[in-house]
Amino acid sequence: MSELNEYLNELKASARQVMDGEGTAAEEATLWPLTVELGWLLTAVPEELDGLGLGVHGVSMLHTELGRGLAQVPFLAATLAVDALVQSDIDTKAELISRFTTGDAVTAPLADVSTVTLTDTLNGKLSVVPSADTASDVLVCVDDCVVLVKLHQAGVELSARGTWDTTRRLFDVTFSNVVLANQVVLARGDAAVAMIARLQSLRDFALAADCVGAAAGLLDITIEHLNTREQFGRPLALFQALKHRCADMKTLIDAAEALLADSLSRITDEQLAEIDSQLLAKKAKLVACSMFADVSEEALQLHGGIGMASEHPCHLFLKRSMLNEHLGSGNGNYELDIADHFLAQLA
Amino acid sequence: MSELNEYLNELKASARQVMDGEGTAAEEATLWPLTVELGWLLTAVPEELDGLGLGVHGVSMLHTELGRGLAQVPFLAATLAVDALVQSDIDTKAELISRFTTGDAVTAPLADVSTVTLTDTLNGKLSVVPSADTASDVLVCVDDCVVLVKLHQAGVELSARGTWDTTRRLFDVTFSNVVLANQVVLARGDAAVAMIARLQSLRDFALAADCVGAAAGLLDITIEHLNTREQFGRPLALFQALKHRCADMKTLIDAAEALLADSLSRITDEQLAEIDSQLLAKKAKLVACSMFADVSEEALQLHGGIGMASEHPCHLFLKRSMLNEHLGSGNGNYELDIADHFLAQLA
Amino acid sequence: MSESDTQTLRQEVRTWLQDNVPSGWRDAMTGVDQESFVQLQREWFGKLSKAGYATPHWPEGWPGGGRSLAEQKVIYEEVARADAPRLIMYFVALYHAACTLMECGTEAQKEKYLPGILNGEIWCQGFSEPNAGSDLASLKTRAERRGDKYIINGQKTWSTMAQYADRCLLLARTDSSGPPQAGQTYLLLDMKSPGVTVVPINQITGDDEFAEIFFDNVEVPVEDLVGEEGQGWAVAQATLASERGLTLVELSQRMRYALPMLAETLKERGLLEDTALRRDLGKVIARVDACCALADQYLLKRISGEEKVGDASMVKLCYAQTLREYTKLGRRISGLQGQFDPDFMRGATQETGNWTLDFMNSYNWSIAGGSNEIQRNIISERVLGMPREPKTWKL
Amino acid sequence: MSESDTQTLRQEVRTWLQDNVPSGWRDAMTGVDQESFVQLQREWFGKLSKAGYATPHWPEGWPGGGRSLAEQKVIYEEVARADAPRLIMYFVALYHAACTLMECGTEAQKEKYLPGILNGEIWCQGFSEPNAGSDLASLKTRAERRGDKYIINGQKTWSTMAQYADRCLLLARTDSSGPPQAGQTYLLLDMKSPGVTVVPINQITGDDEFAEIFFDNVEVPVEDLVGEEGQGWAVAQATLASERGLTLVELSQRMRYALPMLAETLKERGLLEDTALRRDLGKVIARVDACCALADQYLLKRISGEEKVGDASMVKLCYAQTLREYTKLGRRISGLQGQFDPDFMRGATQETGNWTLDFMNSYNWSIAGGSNEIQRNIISERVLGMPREPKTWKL
Repeated sequence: MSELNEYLNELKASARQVMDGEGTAAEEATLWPLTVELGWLLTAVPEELDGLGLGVHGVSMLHTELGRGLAQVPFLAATLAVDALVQSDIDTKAELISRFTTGDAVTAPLADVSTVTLTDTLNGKLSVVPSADTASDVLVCVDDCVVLVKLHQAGVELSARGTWDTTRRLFDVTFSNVVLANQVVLARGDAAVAMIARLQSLRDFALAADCVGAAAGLLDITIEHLNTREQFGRPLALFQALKHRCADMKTLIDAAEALLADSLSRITDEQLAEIDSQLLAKKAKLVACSMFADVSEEALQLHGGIGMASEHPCHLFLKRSMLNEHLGSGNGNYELDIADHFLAQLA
Repeated sequence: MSELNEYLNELKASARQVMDGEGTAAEEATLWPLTVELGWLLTAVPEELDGLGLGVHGVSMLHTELGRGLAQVPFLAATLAVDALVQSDIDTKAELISRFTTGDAVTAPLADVSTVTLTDTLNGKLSVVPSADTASDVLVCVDDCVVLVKLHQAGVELSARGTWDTTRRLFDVTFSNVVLANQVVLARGDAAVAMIARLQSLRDFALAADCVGAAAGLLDITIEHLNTREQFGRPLALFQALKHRCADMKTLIDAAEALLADSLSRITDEQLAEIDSQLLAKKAKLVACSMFADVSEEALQLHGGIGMASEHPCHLFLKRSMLNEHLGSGNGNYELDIADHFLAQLA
Repeated sequence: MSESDTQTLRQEVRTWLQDNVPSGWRDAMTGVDQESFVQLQREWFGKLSKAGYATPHWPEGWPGGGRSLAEQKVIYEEVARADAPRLIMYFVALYHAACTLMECGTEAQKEKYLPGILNGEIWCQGFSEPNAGSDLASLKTRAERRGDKYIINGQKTWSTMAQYADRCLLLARTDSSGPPQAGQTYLLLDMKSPGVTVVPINQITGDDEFAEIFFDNVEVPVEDLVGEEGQGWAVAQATLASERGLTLVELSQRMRYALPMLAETLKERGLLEDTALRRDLGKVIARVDACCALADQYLLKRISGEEKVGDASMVKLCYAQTLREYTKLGRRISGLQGQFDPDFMRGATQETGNWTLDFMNSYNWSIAGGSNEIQRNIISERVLGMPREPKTWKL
Repeated sequence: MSESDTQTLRQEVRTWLQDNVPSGWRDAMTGVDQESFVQLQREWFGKLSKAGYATPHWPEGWPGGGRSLAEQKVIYEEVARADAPRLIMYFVALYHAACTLMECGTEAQKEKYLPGILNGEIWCQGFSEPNAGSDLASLKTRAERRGDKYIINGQKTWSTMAQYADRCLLLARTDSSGPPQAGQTYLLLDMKSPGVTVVPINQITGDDEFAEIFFDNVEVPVEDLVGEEGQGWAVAQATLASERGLTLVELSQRMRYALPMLAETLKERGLLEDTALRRDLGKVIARVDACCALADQYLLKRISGEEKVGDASMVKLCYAQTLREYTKLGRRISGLQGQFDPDFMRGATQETGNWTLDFMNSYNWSIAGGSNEIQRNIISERVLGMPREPKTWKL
């Protein structure tokens, strides 16, 4: 366990070093090749499949650091698709994993708003798919089926969706009579249901980590600003009203971070599809998203005018926090899920 | 208009003088006789009925000042009952008004939670009736009937309800087969429905005024405390974090006060039963109650330890704010009423 | 003014607005470039000015002038009610420049500049500086007297539409030896002068409504000095007071008139049955009404001469906080959908129905013109009488 | 300690608690007088102490002692889980007094006092003063050395259950010449000494769990001095650190285990279908989990020696804020009904299900033991490295 921890800390340190080197909101064109080269996509892949075997803990470290730097890479989407491959029983699994962790990009939708239906063919729209234009394949989950679909084939159309959060490039992917038999089916029936549940947990934990990292990075920038900037002949950081608000932000961040770490420590990778894990992931995401929204709203105010200029990264954090809240599903839905599960357990 | 304003200001000044003289949370036994003696119950009674004819504006001034001092008198309940008499067409109206504004006390319930049913007899429970033990009659509103019921008669039972807010003494009044024919029916049918609507508006405006006055009084006490009390060798009032919170409290109070004044200026006494007036009253009460709750929660924190001791009046404000929120009906219901009315108007 | 006079004016303005507000201007201003927006501003100014509704606050004798504050309030309320475009580009000229000239300008200056303003000359304000923020007293742009000219060097920022301005109300330092508020001088600067460079600020919303202005040895003739040299601070107070109250009355009313947009968003998203969101809507409706009431009350106090120090701060703080809550609810209702479509609408004040945009724009009111934090200082110290921030201190 | 050892201990404690927690103590403690509460405390202490669960933090060799912090955490968690009464009356004796003696006491003092504590002697803490609040350094109670005695004069306040205490941990000033933290001296005072008067504080909840203590020429023999004269500040830090973390782990867990009460209130009021309240419940559940996680993490840091200055402040602030939100939701759900029945339950920590009471009690955690404001100072200065409050200043 402590060996693993050491390993994880090393991973975290190296990720932070890379992100610091690239700077806040490093562009996809620079950072993505580096991400692949450093083997980060192999973090959660088991050792028998030539991965690092660091599981959800390892990936969570990376998400936190990528969040801190507002990395413009579709890392989360790719890790979800790779995880689906790892969980699958298909023959070409090793080959595909190798391909998607070292060369071609694979992507997956990040929000529960798909209208795709599946019979012998796929039809409908998959939304919130990051960097679909540079990916070769996309992961599609429909009811009790998980499929890997090629993006460059007849019947598949991409359209870019402009978003406020410019650290993500999102696409709608529309399917018109895409023949299922020509795609790679990763799971069906109960196995698919479990796989989808697992992917949701992974996604929610990842988004929680993203929020925690980003909020911590933003608080650092904010404190730096307050320490530097003077008003009425003294640094802003000397004003108690501002200090107290920073203390509240710090406490919110640490509580969200503790909840994420605690939740991850309560489950093994194998339990990710279970309902309790899903609930833990939803709680972690809900707390982290609310926290990140609060922190970024406060940070913009504390930055004053300079925060309203697009040259300053402050707004990028705010916009990421707003989008994060609606990835997976919105806070309101998670709050209800958590309450209803709690009430059902009592009954 | 300006003559009326001058008159109102005089009334306000004299009320404040009385309340200051009696001190915060002056007891009912001292203050009630004074209230009667000063003729405050005649404030809204028309001049032709020997009242002051100052309408809802005048009463609102008094409620504000009584709220500021957390007066322990059932003034609101009595004014509601007297107003019902004024609106009624009964023969004994003048006599009853005279009796209830100069001698015997009359009361009325302050929350919409009655379970009273009416056929030829009254049955059920009337809750949240202030000072019922010292009153001779109580006002009862059931569907489309408004009745004045004697409290000292067979079939009527009082039971005191302990409340956190010790500035009110509340009772449940239970009716068992109280014969309607022996009571004074003030209105029936449409007239009763309009009367009940009017009484609700009056009640909500009065509670809003109570909140505004009380919150302003509490803020004064709080600033006084912060100016006086020292920590780390300087008055608390010097700490910017506390100053900013006081500024927010002051702004909330003034906005609630402005809304109340603005709402009252938009309607005449005759319009009080109309739906628009009811909505204005609900908004004023909702804003004032939320404000008072926020202000009293902050005030307790800003008082520190001394605020937790019952000898200090701080908690009395908090407890009054908590009860006020649920008089009439709770904030959640008013929020829905306001939204639904707004949506219906659009449709 | 009697109640019935107000009613007559109200009806007159309302009818005029019904006939003249450019129809569909909101759609026409969405996703367009700045030039189209400028065009709309020019046209709308022309109409308003001709009708006399652009200058109700000017003295009797000027076209449209001689209106009481109560009448001005009526016009502002009706403009908000009619959802007319805001005259963002002309606001500084019509209010700040004109009122400063009327109050502190020489006769020669009035003759020289006021007709130009009526004819649509655009002015900008050169007060804020990059490192001064809400601390206006600390500004550093220098004005050095050389013969019959001042030579200006320095930088201003957050100047509304400065890229289109013909002239600038400039506050610059002529003396650094005294306390920071002394030594400031108020000048009227021609934006076409050599040495003036304007760089629009790319805002987080994508808009570039504000700009930075750089001054490199820019010459201003001494006849364009307003008031005495070194007394610029006092003149600037007159500038800032010129529209005090009216803007917040208008903006609060616009918030109220835009409430149906919140309902529209609820409906579009199929959330009319969501009890929690409906309650939040009810809460916001009541809050907006309270904000309008506070702004109205403030203007009435101004009219009756009962305004007290700090009153304006409470209105501004209340508006900024209410607008934040209001736009945030819109954003919440919009859900994921609200995170797409970063196209912005120009000149539509704070309520465009693109709630994510509106939410971000709400920071303009909590930061600019004295941040919420500054207002809280003023309220606690000037209204509540709490001690001022220490002047000096030791850590 | 290995995972399986922890599991064994947990099972053992859980079973013991199942058999021993006085059944129905909550109902029995509602609306009763202080005496009945004291009786319950005595009985429960007797049981816990005999089982060794009252002193897991005492060193090896003492009954029940020698447990690691990890084991203590297990015991605290299980006590919370079993909803056992809190040992409010003995807490100062078992933790503050005992740990101070173990760390700073002489052998003679340990021999004299520790067995008494094990036998149920009650101690109280004499730190806070009426005008000191969170500013402990400014205390004024004097201790004057006369021969082999100290003569105590002054007043302490907010001392838990002082009216039942046998002894008092007293911090008093022996020297006023230096900086405020210097010149404080730590003494052990017999509450039966002549000149001691205890007056319970009537709290806003109706409870009188705290008291004021007045000292009028009270004598304390010099052998009851702990540490050096004038070094009391340092000894007091040891006192305050003795239970740091454990209490907040227990209280956070109690908050979690009391969540079903919130659901119960929802059900009683027929509001299970109210979407808004259900969402608020979901939010609070998640917040409580986060608070528990932060408290746990803090204790783990203590165990591994990684605690940093300010960590404890974040846990306390988070707990105080979460508890406020939690009890406020309960109060909201309770509606009008929650405003009746001011009967209070003694010794039930913060969650009695009488949410108005619980809400008011939540202020104990945002005010006492270093208010939220003090914690925010510490966090901003010590954790975030922002500048300290100025030491001196000029208005």
